[in-house]
Amino acid sequence: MDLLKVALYLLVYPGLLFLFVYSTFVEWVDRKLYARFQHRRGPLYTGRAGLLQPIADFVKLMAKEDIVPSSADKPLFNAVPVLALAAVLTSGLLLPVWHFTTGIVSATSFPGDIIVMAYLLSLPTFAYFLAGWASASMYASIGAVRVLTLLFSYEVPMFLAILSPAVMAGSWRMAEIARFYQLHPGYLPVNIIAFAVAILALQAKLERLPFDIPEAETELVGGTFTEYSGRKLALFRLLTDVQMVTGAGFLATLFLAGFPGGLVPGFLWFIAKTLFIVLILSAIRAVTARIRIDQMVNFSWSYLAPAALLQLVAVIIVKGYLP
Amino acid sequence: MTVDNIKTTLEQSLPGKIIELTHPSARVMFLHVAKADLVAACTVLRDQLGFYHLSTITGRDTGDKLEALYHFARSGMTLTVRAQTERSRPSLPTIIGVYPGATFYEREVHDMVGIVIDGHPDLRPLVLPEGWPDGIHPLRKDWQYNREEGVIK
Amino acid sequence: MSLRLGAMLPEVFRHLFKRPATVLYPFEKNTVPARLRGRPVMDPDKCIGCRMCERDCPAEAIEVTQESETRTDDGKVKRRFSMVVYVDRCAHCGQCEEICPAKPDKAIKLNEFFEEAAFDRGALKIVYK
Amino acid sequence: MSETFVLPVGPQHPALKEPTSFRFKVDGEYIVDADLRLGYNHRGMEKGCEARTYVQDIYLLERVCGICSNAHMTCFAQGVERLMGIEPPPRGVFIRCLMGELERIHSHLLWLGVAGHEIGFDTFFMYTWRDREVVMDLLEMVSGNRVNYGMQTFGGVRRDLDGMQIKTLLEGIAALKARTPYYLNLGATEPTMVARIAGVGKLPREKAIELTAAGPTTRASGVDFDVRKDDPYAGFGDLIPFTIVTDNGCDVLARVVVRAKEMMASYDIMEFILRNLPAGEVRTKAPRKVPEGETVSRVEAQRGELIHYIRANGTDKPDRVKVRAPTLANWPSTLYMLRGAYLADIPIIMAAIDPCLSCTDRMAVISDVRGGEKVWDWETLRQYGIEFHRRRGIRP
Repeated sequence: MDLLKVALYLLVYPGLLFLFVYSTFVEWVDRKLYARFQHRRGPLYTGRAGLLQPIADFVKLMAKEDIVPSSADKPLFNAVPVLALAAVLTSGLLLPVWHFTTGIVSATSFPGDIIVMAYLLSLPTFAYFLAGWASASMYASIGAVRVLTLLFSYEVPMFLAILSPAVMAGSWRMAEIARFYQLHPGYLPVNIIAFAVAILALQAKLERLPFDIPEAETELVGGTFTEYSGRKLALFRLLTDVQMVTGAGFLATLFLAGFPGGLVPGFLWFIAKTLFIVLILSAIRAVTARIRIDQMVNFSWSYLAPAALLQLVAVIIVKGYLP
Repeated sequence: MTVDNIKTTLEQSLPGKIIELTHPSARVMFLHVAKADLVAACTVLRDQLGFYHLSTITGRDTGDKLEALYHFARSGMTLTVRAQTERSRPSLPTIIGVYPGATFYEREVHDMVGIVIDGHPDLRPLVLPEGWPDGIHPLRKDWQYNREEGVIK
Repeated sequence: MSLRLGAMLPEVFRHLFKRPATVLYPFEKNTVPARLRGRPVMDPDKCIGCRMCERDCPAEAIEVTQESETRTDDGKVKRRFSMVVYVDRCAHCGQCEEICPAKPDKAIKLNEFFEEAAFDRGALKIVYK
Repeated sequence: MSETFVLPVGPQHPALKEPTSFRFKVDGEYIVDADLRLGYNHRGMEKGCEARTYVQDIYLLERVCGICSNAHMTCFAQGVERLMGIEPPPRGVFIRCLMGELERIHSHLLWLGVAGHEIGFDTFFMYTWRDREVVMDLLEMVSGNRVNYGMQTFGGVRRDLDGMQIKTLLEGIAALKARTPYYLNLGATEPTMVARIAGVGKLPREKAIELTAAGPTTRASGVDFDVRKDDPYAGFGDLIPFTIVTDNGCDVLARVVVRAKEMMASYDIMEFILRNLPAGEVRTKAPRKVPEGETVSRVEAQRGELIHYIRANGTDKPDRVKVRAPTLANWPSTLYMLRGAYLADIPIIMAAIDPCLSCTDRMAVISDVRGGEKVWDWETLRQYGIEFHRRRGIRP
């Protein structure tokens, strides 16, 4: 019975199947919003209103020829997309999207899961670096170096930002943090700066405009993914979508009070809150130009990191006056 | 600066070096100088007459000689300097000392008409494809290209 | 001028509620203007056989050939010409229509047809007899 | 960190809309040296002109470039008119000028969009290109085509305007005139955009003159070099008033500003033309043979000074036609700007001169340099491709 339950967790909900379906839906929402922001229509024909377009793209890429450059580090080149996808899929399991009661500590909800989650979300970045490095291509190598530079600039603000709601709630467990804010919604606005920093850091983590510096189509062709094609590229694209879902779910748990009310209302809350974050991410993508890597480093160390620190100090002060 | 002013200045600064100076239509002038006087003429144009802009260099095959036409421009006048060279061993001095922007134009002339630009630092082919045979210059009159007729069934 | 973060946000959100500017081309078609330079069409009844169009065509897409020569009752010679237009080469410049000296009406005209795509190049060789 | 390596950009690269080849010597994110190779887009037009009649040539030269087709046509037409000794009637001159300015608007809007795309600002790109449809529709209405308008001919223009069209043109121009300041404003206030274009691609005034830059590139470096003023044509100078826009910024931002302001100046020119259109014919009759002679004809195309040298030998075919499109004039200054720049700034610096490579590469006929077949069928091409990649160690 337990085995069946674990298999259900892993493969159906909130594991593979759910994440696959929902992440393609989120990609559709993102593309549609981006298109409408730009006065276009976005995907139209595959499925109703183009809903199946991301899936069609995925299937199409899976069927395409898969080329491995002869000078590439083949085992690494092949392994990286799978490993990275596994990491983000695991992070999906940690999201408190079922009727997890805060009392029960389980494999998917335990004290300290917030840290595990943050690291699982960081793994793809290292995968991108390895992918670029293993490609042994000029563009991919430059992309790989930029991935690391980018990582060093957004990772610290990201960690500082997710620290403040945790400090406020006095817990390292996502379910408990969400529960704290469900009970005291008045404390949510305290974390507003951290929320903004985390949104920007997530945008950078997802390598979307204005932070798509490692991919930078007009400069580096495809950046780290230049040499990837066919199945592996499909996995990478799926990975980015899943990462967007779990990242959005992560931020929604920490900053928007999670998903209360049992299975059905909790699920609806999850959809609503992640889509809200996706809307913000799309809007950021629509209104900015790609900045340069040196500007990015400057920006994050002179604005993002100090803002996150300021937030942390503010949280500690507020916490000191808490009854 | 009127046409007469330009004429007098040129005659004073390049005494005996002007082979021909014509003014066929409004704001267009042609000046023919010998190959050896080309750089001197360019210097006079830039320093004394204010032709700060070099529009381009045209290479041309006149039949028995090859010539290069240097089109200079200033407000209200386009002046073309013509310099000819023999067909057997065509060469002209470079003018990039006077007009640094001429470098690509000179390489183009070298490619298309085959005039060797003496003193040019870098005469690699600019516009002709890699593997183009040496000594073939498409804009010479004796080079003909015959297109095959496309046949539609 | 000062910098404004998200200067484009209001404009972008306004467009969320506007009808998209895209035209769904193969399904919806814009009307073409009356002066559109489409495919050249020849009327053999009006052609006088001067071959000006053939001479001036920059794409060498026109061939005019004499089909028949008949003598009418009043002794005039009446020639009939046919024309081949290679639409795959045609540049749609309209020089043929412009140069055509046939009176009172030009023998070659450009119509409003512009969707010239075809799978077979042979389909673009059009004969007017 | 003094390790440098060579980064190829082109012949095929997403930053390039047409094929050319750059070799950048880069040190990390900095460019140490830049080299350029042209000629991937040769169509043999100059040679082709010698084999065709003047009437055919005007349509051939129109197709030197899709964006500045009207500029090439105007330049060739006025040069040949000068050799023929004919003058177009005033109405023809006004319509010729109108076409040039409409084309300038369309090109500058296109450029704004491309510049946005090169720095990853796709929303900007979509909006400008949407607004560009307005001017494209106007051009289509007047000439019957969205590109390659075919309006100019020897002795005037080929089509007249009627009252209805003048009304539509004025409405379209008013709509664009209301819209253009938004882009100018956006380019100067959006922080990420300003971060990418301000201070990038510096070209000092002296260098712009020395390296014979042309068009908005040199005007953004503070040089008031504009053929419409220096060598007035198509009614500029005496009939049609206009203003030259210059800026002293010397960077990409200044080029955006110059182009946006130039569009505003163009709207004024067009409104003047449409309100003061003289009556009468639009063209005079031109002979088919051109008397012997030579001339130089210049036009201020959207990208800068365009120059044609035409030599006639008394027949109906020219002896030599030389075309120098503005892009070639701007390459030396581009290489200058690229040296020492950031890797990430390559696309925008290149885009800032509004390069048109099909304009630049038009002189040689690529004949069968590999020997043998001239027309490659699909199978041969495929085999060649496989062979090519195998030699480079990529297994198909």
